[in-house]
Amino acid sequence: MHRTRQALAAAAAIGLLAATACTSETPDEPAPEDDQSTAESGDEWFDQAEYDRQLEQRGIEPEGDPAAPWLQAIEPEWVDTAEYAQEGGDHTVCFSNASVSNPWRVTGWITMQQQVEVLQDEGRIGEFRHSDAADDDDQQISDIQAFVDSGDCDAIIISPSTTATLTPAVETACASGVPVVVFDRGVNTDCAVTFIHPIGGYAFGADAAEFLVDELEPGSTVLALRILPGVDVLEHRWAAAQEVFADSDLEILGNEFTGGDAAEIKNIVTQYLQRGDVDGIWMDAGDGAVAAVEAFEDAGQPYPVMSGEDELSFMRKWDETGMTAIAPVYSNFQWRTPVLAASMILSGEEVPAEWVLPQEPITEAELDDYLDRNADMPSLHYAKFGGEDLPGFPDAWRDR
Amino acid sequence: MSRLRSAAAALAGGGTGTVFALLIAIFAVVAAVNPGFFEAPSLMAFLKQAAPLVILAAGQYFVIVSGNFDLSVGALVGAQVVIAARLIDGEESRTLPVIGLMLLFGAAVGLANGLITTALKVQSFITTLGMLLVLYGAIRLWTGGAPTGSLSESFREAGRMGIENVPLLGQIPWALLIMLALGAGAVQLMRTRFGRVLIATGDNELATARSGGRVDTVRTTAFVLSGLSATVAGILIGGFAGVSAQVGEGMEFTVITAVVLGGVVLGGGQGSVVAAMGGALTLEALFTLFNQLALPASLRPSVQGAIIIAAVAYAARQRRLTSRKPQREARPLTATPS
Amino acid sequence: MSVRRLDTTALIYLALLGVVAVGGIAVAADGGNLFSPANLGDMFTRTSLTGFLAIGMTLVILCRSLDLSVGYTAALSSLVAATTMDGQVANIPLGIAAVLLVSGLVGAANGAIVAYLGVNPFITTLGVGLIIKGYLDTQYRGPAGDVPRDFQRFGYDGIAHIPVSTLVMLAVAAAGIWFLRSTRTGHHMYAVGGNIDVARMSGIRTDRTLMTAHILCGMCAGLAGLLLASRFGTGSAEVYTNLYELDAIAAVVLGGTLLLGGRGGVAGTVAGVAILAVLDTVFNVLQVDPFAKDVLRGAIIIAAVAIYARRQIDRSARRPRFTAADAAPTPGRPA
Amino acid sequence: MTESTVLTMRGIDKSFLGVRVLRSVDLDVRPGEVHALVGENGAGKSTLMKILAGVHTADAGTITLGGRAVSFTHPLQAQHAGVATVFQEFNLLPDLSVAENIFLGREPRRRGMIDRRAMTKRTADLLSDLGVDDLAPGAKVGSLSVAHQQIAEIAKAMSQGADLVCMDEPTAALADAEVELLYRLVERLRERGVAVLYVSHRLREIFDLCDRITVLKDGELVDSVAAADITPDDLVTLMVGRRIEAAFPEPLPDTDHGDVRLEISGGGNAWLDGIDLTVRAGEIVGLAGLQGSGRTEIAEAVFGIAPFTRGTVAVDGRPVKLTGPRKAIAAGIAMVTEDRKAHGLALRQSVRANARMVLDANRRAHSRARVERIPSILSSLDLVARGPDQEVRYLSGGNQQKVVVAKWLATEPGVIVLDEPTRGIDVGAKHRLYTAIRALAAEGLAVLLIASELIEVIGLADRIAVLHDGRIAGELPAGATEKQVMAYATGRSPR
Repeated sequence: MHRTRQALAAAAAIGLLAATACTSETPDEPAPEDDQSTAESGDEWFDQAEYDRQLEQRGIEPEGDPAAPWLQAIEPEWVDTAEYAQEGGDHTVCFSNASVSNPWRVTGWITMQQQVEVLQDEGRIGEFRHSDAADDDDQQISDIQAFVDSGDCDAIIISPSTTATLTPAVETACASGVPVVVFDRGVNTDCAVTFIHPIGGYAFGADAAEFLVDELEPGSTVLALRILPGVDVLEHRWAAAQEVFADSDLEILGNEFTGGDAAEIKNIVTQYLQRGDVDGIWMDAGDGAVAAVEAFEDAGQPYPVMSGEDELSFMRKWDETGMTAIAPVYSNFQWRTPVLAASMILSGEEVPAEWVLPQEPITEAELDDYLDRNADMPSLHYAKFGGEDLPGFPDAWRDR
Repeated sequence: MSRLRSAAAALAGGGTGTVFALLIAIFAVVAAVNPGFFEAPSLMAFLKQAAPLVILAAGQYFVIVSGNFDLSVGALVGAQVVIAARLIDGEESRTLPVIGLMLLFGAAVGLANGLITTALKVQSFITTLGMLLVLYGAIRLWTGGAPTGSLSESFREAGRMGIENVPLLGQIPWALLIMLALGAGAVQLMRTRFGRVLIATGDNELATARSGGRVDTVRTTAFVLSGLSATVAGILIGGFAGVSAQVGEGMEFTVITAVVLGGVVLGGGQGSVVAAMGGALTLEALFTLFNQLALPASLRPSVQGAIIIAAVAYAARQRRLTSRKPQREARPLTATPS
Repeated sequence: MSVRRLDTTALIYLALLGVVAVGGIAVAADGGNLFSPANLGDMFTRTSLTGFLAIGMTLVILCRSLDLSVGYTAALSSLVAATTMDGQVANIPLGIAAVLLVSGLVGAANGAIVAYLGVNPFITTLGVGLIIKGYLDTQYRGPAGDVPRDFQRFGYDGIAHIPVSTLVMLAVAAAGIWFLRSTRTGHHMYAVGGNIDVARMSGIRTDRTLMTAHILCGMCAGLAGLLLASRFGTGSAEVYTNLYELDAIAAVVLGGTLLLGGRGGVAGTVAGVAILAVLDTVFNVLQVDPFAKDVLRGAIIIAAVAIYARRQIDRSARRPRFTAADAAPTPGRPA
Repeated sequence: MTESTVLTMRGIDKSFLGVRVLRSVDLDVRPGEVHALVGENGAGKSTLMKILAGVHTADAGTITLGGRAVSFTHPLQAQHAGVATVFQEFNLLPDLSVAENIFLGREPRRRGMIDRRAMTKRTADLLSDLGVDDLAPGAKVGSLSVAHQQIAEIAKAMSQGADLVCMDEPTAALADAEVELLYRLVERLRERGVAVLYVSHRLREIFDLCDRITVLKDGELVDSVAAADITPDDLVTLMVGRRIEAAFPEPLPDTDHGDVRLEISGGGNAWLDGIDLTVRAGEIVGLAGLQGSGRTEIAEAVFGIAPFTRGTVAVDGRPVKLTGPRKAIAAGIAMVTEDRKAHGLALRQSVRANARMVLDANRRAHSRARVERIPSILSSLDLVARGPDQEVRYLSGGNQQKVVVAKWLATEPGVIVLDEPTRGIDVGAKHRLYTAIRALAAEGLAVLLIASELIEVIGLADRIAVLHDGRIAGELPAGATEKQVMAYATGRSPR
């Protein structure tokens, strides 16, 4: 009796696994054998053409004033926005934010609010509404719909929480006739008047990987630390890195998901160090980079060659320790651009259809300069936030 | 003698035996994969990093054994680290006062959980779920979304440093010593009148009340202890790895899993604090094993889930059998001082 | 249904009215109108997703069980739907069928482990959730599959400001109410959650009842997955990060269903879902800081349950023999 | 037996833990007869009934129902065989309606759906059929009075189309007005040719209702007679019988009882009224009375569980407000509760843990010396266990009870309330407890003894207060006869 019940339970459990397994027979699934965590995901997220384009864009001199990188654009295709031009300056601009759930977004969000104040004082925009979806795609779809249905928005700015899933919502926003500005992550539609973003994830990942390849002896070992799977911007960085590492002589020890949790990062690095030498660390985002460095200190190992991000905690650590490192940048100043773009569109000025912002890593040479500029900023602040000239600086970013 | 027997009995039946067997099994595999793991430095590193979860497990044990849940510990750990960073803001001199403040805050959160649960008769699952949301939101409201400030070196000492150059062992982490101290404390506490009333409350609330037990008081105290353990865990984690926005996320589920893995029964009245801490250690060992085996990172949750269900199902079965199997020959109990 | 249960449900709808009223005033004070078609539509939309999950959750909670895996099941279902449909209108029925099958099986696994292996539901569903998570992280990286336009209408179209998804959700809710009221299995869930021994003594197959509850809960999560797929136009593994399961549980408890089982119902749950949705909309219209939202939600949930707890009836009511009135006058000092 | 019977039981034997509680008992119940099963508590009535209900299985003997030999291993089998039992603890779900409870698991269906209209209608019919007019099928059971809950229970039994309904102390929890209801119910059953096996202590009821009376004593059948052929007094004599002198320890010469330790004057609450009672040091006062007469309520009032709302209580001359167990314990009162599993023990904890529970829970009661005395207390009670670490759930009922007694003795109380201290424990353990109780009195404790087994009260008490319907009907000195006690308890004037 009892046994049969357990059998029954087991059967059900197996049934579950079987069923889930069979759903993976769909075409766009990778064959089971390449389920290696190292080989993982690269294939799916790698787009050769886009990769080449981004790497090329790194070399192109952007148009516009270098002092205001948030207004620069790489190879812009200017589009006429006369159709959206409106009289007066009392336009309501609505912003649907994916979330402010990590320091990078928090910093950017402050910058954006500061920029808005300026524009409002200049009388170029009126009310600024925003909604925050707390990383919930469905929530953000509702938020966007709410903006559209309210009919009060003269322009809608969207920072999608995920590329593919927000596409239909953005399309509805476009369909409503108001100008739509998309930034940070893209969507699978070009219906927006302008799509603002730095060069991109491939460039970020490649900057980091190339640096490691250049600085490390052939045969050195590299550990890749990633936040979580399935997020396109992050997957692109890793895909590019894999591409670069593939034709190098570096040995990739593994890639680990850390959730961006410092404790997890330190724990993982410590374990790898215990198993053998680690010469280089590649990270898909700077969160918790310091913890990785500390793991080496605590294990009494020499500092690795490292790629982090322009997060100050990491850059300060880098400065203290004098280690060999680079801070790839996913330009935080891009948070200024969308509101500026919106105000330009509403006054009929031309904007690039795809507004590609410069994205240059911070190297040893520029380190001190950026540290000085951000001397009294908190440690989870991003060096290239580009808000130094805004009236709120520095208090708005310092005393949140 | 009788204690020895009881220890044996405890290991034989229920989840307690299961968890230590599992721990040994896991360590065996780790040893096979990588004998180096058991050299002092890496073992110490393992224990250092496992300490916070073990301490959390001890705290959670008090709540669970008295028949409740505490889902708010993860958020509390995160909150404590952020509070520390913001208030200390790099000033060595502030370290101790702030730690004191954190302990007060942890106790206060526990007290709130306890009072809402006992006085307002809200199920602890809901109480602490609500507290989780409140803490998560409030702390970010306070810091504008991302942690600000920074920890002092002395604050980080506890979680990061240790007694250096010990023969054979190298570094003995403070975290390990704190863990052992608090663990011993927890075991002692369960031997006190409080501990006995606490577990009796989880077993039979009515009988305990009719014996004059302050049922609500001990349950509230359990929540306070859980809050304090979360504070200490926060101090150790913050010390171990510094501030990051994600500290503590999801820890509540990990720690409850650990405690249940230790054979502590949700619903109360059964299980030992040692086993609960053993469960935490086992879980950490499991994560280490995954890493040692270079198991695809994305696959690990599945294996973890399967192992936990299997272990708990096995323990549940064991319990059913022991409660069925005829008891050994009973004889008159001669006076043996306890 | 019995008088008392109607009481509770009525109370909850009163609470809903209260929230709507307060929200409306707050919004009006802010110069807006909570009852503008746009805002109403928004409110309704926000009920659908949590609604599906909460309806299923109600069934398992009535049986004194729990399901912490619904978020993962929904994510899995969205992918199953999108990858099966694969852009082909013809595949829509197949996709729906596949989703219901898979999600039902997940529920069956939960139910079997709880009912037959005697594992606590908290751990069971947490574990099954982890298993699915691992599968998703390994098999799907980010969005996959493609949902045909026609099916996206499910997530976007509306009839007179009421979204189709909400109508479907309400239909499912009605089905749930009917199921609990009019089928033996549904009715027996109250007995299983209320007192499993009495249920057994009455000849109820408690194991099967528990299984059914979990299977249906899984399928409701499947419906949630279909909704997600239709709104995303694709399947997304990421959604499990949103802790939908906790929202659902909160909604159920707000709806007056006892977390210890045996009392409550889907009608109340719908109100609970609505309360959360109204709050969301109000917070949005008022531009409440996202973190303040969490604080308020947490506080409101606790407060609501505390109020319900006040209304628990005393089970061991012994009929008094003497009231102070008919008591013989007692000489001496009162005690 | 030549005439037709619904039920025939032959040579039923049953033992628990080697103690024989039923010795080859025979029972015959005819269709449509109301058959009383009487005897003192412990005579075996309940066990016999539980065997019939499929809760216990007989060790030996045959059961024939409607001509078919049966043997039950599960209550459901008994139900299906047409035996419906109404136990004292109810089997109803408070959150469901009367109709839902009655048809639970057997809901009428139409096209696969529960047919609530039919369910309500059939419930209504059933109730009106039973002459119950004031019970709405839709009413939630949790909101009903005990009487109506009991009616619902009986209706549930009826709806199963039973031809034999067993009622265990059905009026125990009822007030007089409600008893009338029950009478009507039983009458209806009789009219419909349903046999009723009726267990009760209340002689009046038995003679009002029953056709035949079967008397059990010490697990044996004494006699089975037609109600018409016997007087109440003779029946009591039959129940009490010629006693094989039970080994009760000698009472102390009642001359030297000490000062008054417990004094209740004018005590009353929702269930009690005008209670005046004193217990002296070294004195054992027995509380006698039928189920629901207020015995347990007095104990609960004294221990602060359901406190007195009227009158005063003084311990050792000091007035005390007994608003809760902690207060009572602080005042030096101890209470061995009736239901030890629910109120007395933490079953999954060890003997040691349970024995020190009260000391652990009350700082003022706690002292190293007392804790160290526990093992000797346990061994003085001859506790039989694997060791101090054995979980109490594995102990026999008698030994569990010893643990409960021990945990209270550990507090060195001045007043001890014993509520059914020997319920469901074997004879050997009983005698240990008897001596223990005497010893306690000898040590100067005031003992308030509640026992439904008259023989215990009479054998142990120095003085007996007999309760009836919440009031003290009379006091009797030591050595009173059971007939005298029964007289007061059954609400008749003693002579």
